[in-house]
Amino acid sequence: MGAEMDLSVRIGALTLKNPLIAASGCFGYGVEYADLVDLASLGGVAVKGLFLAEREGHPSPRIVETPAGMLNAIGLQGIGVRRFIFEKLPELRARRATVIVNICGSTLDEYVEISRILSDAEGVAAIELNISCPNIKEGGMQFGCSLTGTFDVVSAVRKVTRLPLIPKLTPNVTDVASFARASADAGADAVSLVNTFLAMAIDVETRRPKISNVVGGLSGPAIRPIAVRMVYECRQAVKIPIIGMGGITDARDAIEFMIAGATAVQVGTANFVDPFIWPKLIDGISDYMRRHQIARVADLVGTLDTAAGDKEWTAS
Amino acid sequence: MGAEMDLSVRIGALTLKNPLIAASGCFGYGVEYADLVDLASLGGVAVKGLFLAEREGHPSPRIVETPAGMLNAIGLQGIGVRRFIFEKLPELRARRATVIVNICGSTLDEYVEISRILSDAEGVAAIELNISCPNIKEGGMQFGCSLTGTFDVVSAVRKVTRLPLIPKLTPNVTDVASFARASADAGADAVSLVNTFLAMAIDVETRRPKISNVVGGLSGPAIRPIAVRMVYECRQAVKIPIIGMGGITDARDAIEFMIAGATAVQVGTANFVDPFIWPKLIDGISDYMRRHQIARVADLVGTLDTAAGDKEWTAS
Amino acid sequence: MIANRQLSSDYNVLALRAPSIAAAASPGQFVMVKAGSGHDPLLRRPFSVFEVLRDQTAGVTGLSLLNKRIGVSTSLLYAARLGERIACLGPLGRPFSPVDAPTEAWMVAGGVGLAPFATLAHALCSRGVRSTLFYGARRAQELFYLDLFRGLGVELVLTTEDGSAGERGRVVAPLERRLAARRADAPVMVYACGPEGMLASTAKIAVRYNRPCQVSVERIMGCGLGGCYSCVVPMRSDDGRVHHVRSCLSGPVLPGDQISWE
Amino acid sequence: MIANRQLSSDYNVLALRAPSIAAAASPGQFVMVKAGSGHDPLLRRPFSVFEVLRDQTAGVTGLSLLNKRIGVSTSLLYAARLGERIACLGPLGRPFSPVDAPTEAWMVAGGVGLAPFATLAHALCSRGVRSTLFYGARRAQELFYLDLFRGLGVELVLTTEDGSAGERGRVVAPLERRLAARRADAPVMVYACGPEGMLASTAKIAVRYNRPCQVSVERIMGCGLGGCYSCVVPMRSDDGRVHHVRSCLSGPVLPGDQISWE
Ligand SMILES: Cc1cc2nc3c(=O)[nH]c(=O)nc-3n(C[C@H](O)[C@H](O)[C@H](O)COP(=O)(O)OP(=O)(O)OC[C@H]3O[C@@H](n4cnc5c(N)ncnc54)[C@H](O)[C@@H]3O)c2cc1C
Ligand SMILES: Cc1cc2nc3c(=O)[nH]c(=O)nc-3n(C[C@H](O)[C@H](O)[C@H](O)COP(=O)(O)OP(=O)(O)OC[C@H]3O[C@@H](n4cnc5c(N)ncnc54)[C@H](O)[C@@H]3O)c2cc1C
Ligand SMILES: Cc1cc2nc3c(=O)[nH]c(=O)nc-3n(C[C@H](O)[C@H](O)[C@H](O)COP(=O)(O)O)c2cc1C
Ligand SMILES: Cc1cc2nc3c(=O)[nH]c(=O)nc-3n(C[C@H](O)[C@H](O)[C@H](O)COP(=O)(O)O)c2cc1C
Ligand code: FES
Ligand code: FES
Repeated sequence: MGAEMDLSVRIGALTLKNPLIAASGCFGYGVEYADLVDLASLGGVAVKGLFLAEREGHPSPRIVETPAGMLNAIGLQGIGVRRFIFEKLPELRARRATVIVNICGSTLDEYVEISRILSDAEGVAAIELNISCPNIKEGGMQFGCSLTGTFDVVSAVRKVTRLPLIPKLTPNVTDVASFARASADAGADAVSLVNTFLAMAIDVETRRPKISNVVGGLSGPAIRPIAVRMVYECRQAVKIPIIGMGGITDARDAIEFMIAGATAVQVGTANFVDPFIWPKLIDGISDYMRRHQIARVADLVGTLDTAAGDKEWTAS
Repeated sequence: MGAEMDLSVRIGALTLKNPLIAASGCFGYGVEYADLVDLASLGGVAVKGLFLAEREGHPSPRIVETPAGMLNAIGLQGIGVRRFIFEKLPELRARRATVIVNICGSTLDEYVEISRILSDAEGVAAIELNISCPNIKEGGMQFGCSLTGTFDVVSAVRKVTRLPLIPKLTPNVTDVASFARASADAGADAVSLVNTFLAMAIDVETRRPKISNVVGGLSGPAIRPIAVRMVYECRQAVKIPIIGMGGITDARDAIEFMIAGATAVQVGTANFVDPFIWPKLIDGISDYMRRHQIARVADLVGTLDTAAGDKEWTAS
Repeated sequence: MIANRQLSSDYNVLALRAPSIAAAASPGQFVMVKAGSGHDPLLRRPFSVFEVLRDQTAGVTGLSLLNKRIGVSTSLLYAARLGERIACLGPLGRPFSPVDAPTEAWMVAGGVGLAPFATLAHALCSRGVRSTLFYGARRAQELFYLDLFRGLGVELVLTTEDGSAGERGRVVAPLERRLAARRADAPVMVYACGPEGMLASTAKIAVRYNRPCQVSVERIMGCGLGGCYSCVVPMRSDDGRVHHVRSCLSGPVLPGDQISWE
Repeated sequence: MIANRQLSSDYNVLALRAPSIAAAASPGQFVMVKAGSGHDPLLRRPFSVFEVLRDQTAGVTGLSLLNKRIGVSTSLLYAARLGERIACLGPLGRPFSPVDAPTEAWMVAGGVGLAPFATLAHALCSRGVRSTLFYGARRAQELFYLDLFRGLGVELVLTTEDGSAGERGRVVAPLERRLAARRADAPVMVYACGPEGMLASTAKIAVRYNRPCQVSVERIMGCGLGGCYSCVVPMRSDDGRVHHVRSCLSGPVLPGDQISWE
């Protein structure tokens, strides 16, 4: 059966060779990992969030470890979309990476402008709209935490690009499924979730925040159970594909998200712990498919069996 | 300095001898621990959530461990408020425990009725209004996730009791501070937070949820950074005391919550790991006060120094 | 941790220096053990007291656990190194009630469900009770400590799933045959510990042959002390209603006939 | 892990079997080490390669780390037991550039900041460079491996905070006196590794006396590979603007005069 196993998944018009995507902000611009990881072997590479202009981000310390997780407030340091296209995209293209560009805007117009620029660039596979960065004032949370804001920014970008459009949702809301719905209504091809949870850590000896920005975003295994639940909720709410993430550290975790309803998954923090994780994830998924006689990985998506469960529960 | 150290804190009219409270649902009815822990040495004991009537709760499995955390969906199994008063309260009183009764209602009237019954009972120090249980349909989330719902239930209970009233807030909302405000406006003496995060875990081999209820509540160290952030947000929003919790495992964690703005703290999951934690927590806080020359633990509350931090951030 | 004896690629016996716990433990009681450092794994796990360890002068020095690798904590305990500190809380729960002669004790163990029977066999032996151990495993190499039981005069009835030792098949088969063959007025107490399915079968068989049966159930336990309500077992009371009973306080040993098996 | 030599209650040297990493490492480079199992602690931690270990035939067998206990991972590494597997990724980052004679090398180490200088001293020694180590610690018992440096012909200038060995006070004091005393046309390269304050002072002193200075900075590193942007150092470029530079890729060794010290 090995030879016939089909790991590919579809996100709108885009076909990924497998469901494994490097999460934005956790894989630099991809080129940093080009000598360690065969970029072409990944389903996709979501590059670090880009504004129109360069940004220096927050002062250090920018991260701190927490139980089974980490807090970050990088502040979206980045080279801006134009330098990205000139300096990084050619190498990514040469390495045959499927490039998903994660973009941020301080204003709706900035999202539109960046998307227009990317639509003209060669080698961009999709746009991930970061409307959920918890770490900076202009990180899109004003869009990501408001249903009309989400609808408006997705609609506006939709008008200027034919690239697959993937709003990235924040988990810092009461009802994430309604944001998936607003995104779908506005023409998104998929949604990705979750971005990080707004969180903080205090050094009790100095009584000061452990990261310079006071608050940051929590990622890593700690958040996985919440992220899986959110993917499951979105799965009931929308028909467009969901890209799930939050604390995936091995193939089993990735499969958990797919069973909950994710068509593809992203891996962020775990890539810091083990940059050689990618072939292990791919092998682990293949092995699972073999054991469970699943020919197409897409057939796994949303197959959670709740029959035995007492379904008396509230999805907030 | 030792002798003069003052660990007491005030929650409305109630004075706790120290800021350490056993969290509801994590300490049975208190009596289970009476031989292991000197109940009188605790600031308070929040007993397991009570409805008016007995309940059997959900089938097993009811908990599952997750990275640095655990999911539970007990389903509020309990003996009902009347049996509690007859069967448990006398022993708690005899052990000189400061008893905080955590109550749940399927309807607003049920909250009112239970509160009325408790107000007539001897030995109840305060009522914690559980409007945030994620595990059952009638767990109060319909109140806890709506600002008017929160306001209404707190106001209604306020009318029938003079006991200190502590609504327990859910973290599963966009803006927890607004719920603290609604509680204060409705006459609450304090708020406690956080209850657990709605979450799920899937057994990938069977493709079934790992707990019978499909979803459950995430607690433990994993959630601490989010809980600390929420306490910090509430501290800016309300003047009434905040009782902070979520993943406290040692004195340093408790102090972290206090610096963020909690007047007292609750400890839940960590009591499962180590039922002998209580004297360690008390000693750890005393030791910290000694080292930092803090005479009154209440002086620690809300002393986070953000001066050095770049305050450019969004509290969602 | 004072010794780690690996019995197979899945099973080991861990000896812990914990004299006061060991001295207080009755057969069927358990301890809550914390494996690893840090918060992952987070919770303790329940383990039966397997042996009470004694020095030359018969003074109690510690206890041992029979551990089977099935997940995070049991894997850490399998690989534990000498000198590691392993936190251990107990003894907890309701023990087996040992019978007195002339009642016979028939113990039914499936796999790692053997664990509580070493101490029970000791207790029965010292009371002069005739005992039989029905012990089933996957294969011959996973039948452990047979000599310990033989040494106590326990009759062994072995089964393996692959037939590599004893009878091929499930351990409840010989149990049922023997019960069927036994005179109704010759009293027997059935004790059982093992997988849920085996316990349910054993309990039903005991009911069928009108024998009392004490089963040690296995639930995921968050605390072991009655604090979390994670470990409940549905028990049918006399009025026919089903109640959820905490198996860490009311159990792990429960009357088999009152459990409401799925 | 092939050896764990505890030097004091806080410091130890861990030897790891990692021949390919060790063979590729240059002085000043680091490895990312994962302590503990499970997800707590979660991330790897950066450690300088302290020694390159060789067998009798001078074949590279592994490397050692000089570890100072300050938190979760360093405590686990302090207590590591023989045979444990410790994942180690590297070598990473930009190394020191060793100078050639007649330039002298003045190494400035504070506490565990000694770590990168053992390999650097070897490299300098084999190039015949005259080297001096300015080495400051809290007390005499925390001045380690002096014989290693003496054996390589490195001159030692020691300071301790309590005066229990060498000069009392900070290590930058003798550094500054010696620089002040040295002829401007006698070339010196200053190398520094240690706490941030010491690095900043050293860099400023070097600027004051117009000497080049390579400092190895210490930032919290999430990945060590340029992926997370956690490890940035503000660097002033020629146009006076400040840029955040990733110290895992552009460093940890950076030109001291270009860092924008707070
Ligand atoms: C009273 C009692 C006595 C026990 N005595 C022994 C003993 O002597 N020797 C022994 O090896 N084991 C014993 N067990 C079982 C042991 O507690 C579990 O194997 C252990 O908790 C698994 O932990 P883990 O971290 O390795 O598995 P995890 O990684 O936590 O889980 C692996 C899988 O096992 C399931 N699981 C976890 N814990 C339990 C549990 N308690 N019951 C059922 N399923 C579970 C999980 O849902 C998961 O699917 C006993 C259990 C009880 C309740
Ligand atoms: C390039 C480089 C080389 C290093 N070489 C060595 C070495 O050879 N030997 C050695 O003992 N240490 C070395 N360090 C420092 C070492 O990485 C930290 O001590 C370690 O990460 C602390 O981990 P922990 O889990 O023990 O501390 P934690 O429990 O994570 O943290 C304890 C405290 O230290 C702070 N902290 C954590 N990591 C760092 C860090 N990297 N920089 C500054 N503060 C931190 C935390 O904010 C916290 O306040 C090096 C660091 C770098 C960047
Ligand atoms: C250091 C760091 C930087 C991040 N930067 C971005 C970013 O630029 N854009 C974005 O959409 N998400 C960013 N994220 C969020 C991740 O893409 C991902 O949503 C989150 O970390 C959860 O996945 P994980 O638990 O696998 O890391 C960042 C996360 C981390 C840890
Ligand atoms: C097993 C379990 C049962 C709980 N039951 C209740 C409950 O009955 N009422 C309530 O308000 N909170 C309940 N909680 C939530 C805790 O009181 C607490 O808010 C939460 O666990 C976070 O704190 P922790 O991380 O210290 O456990 C329960 C938590 C757990 C783990
Ligand atoms: S294990 Fe917690 S109540 Fe039984
Ligand atoms: S440590 Fe991650 S970019 Fe430097």
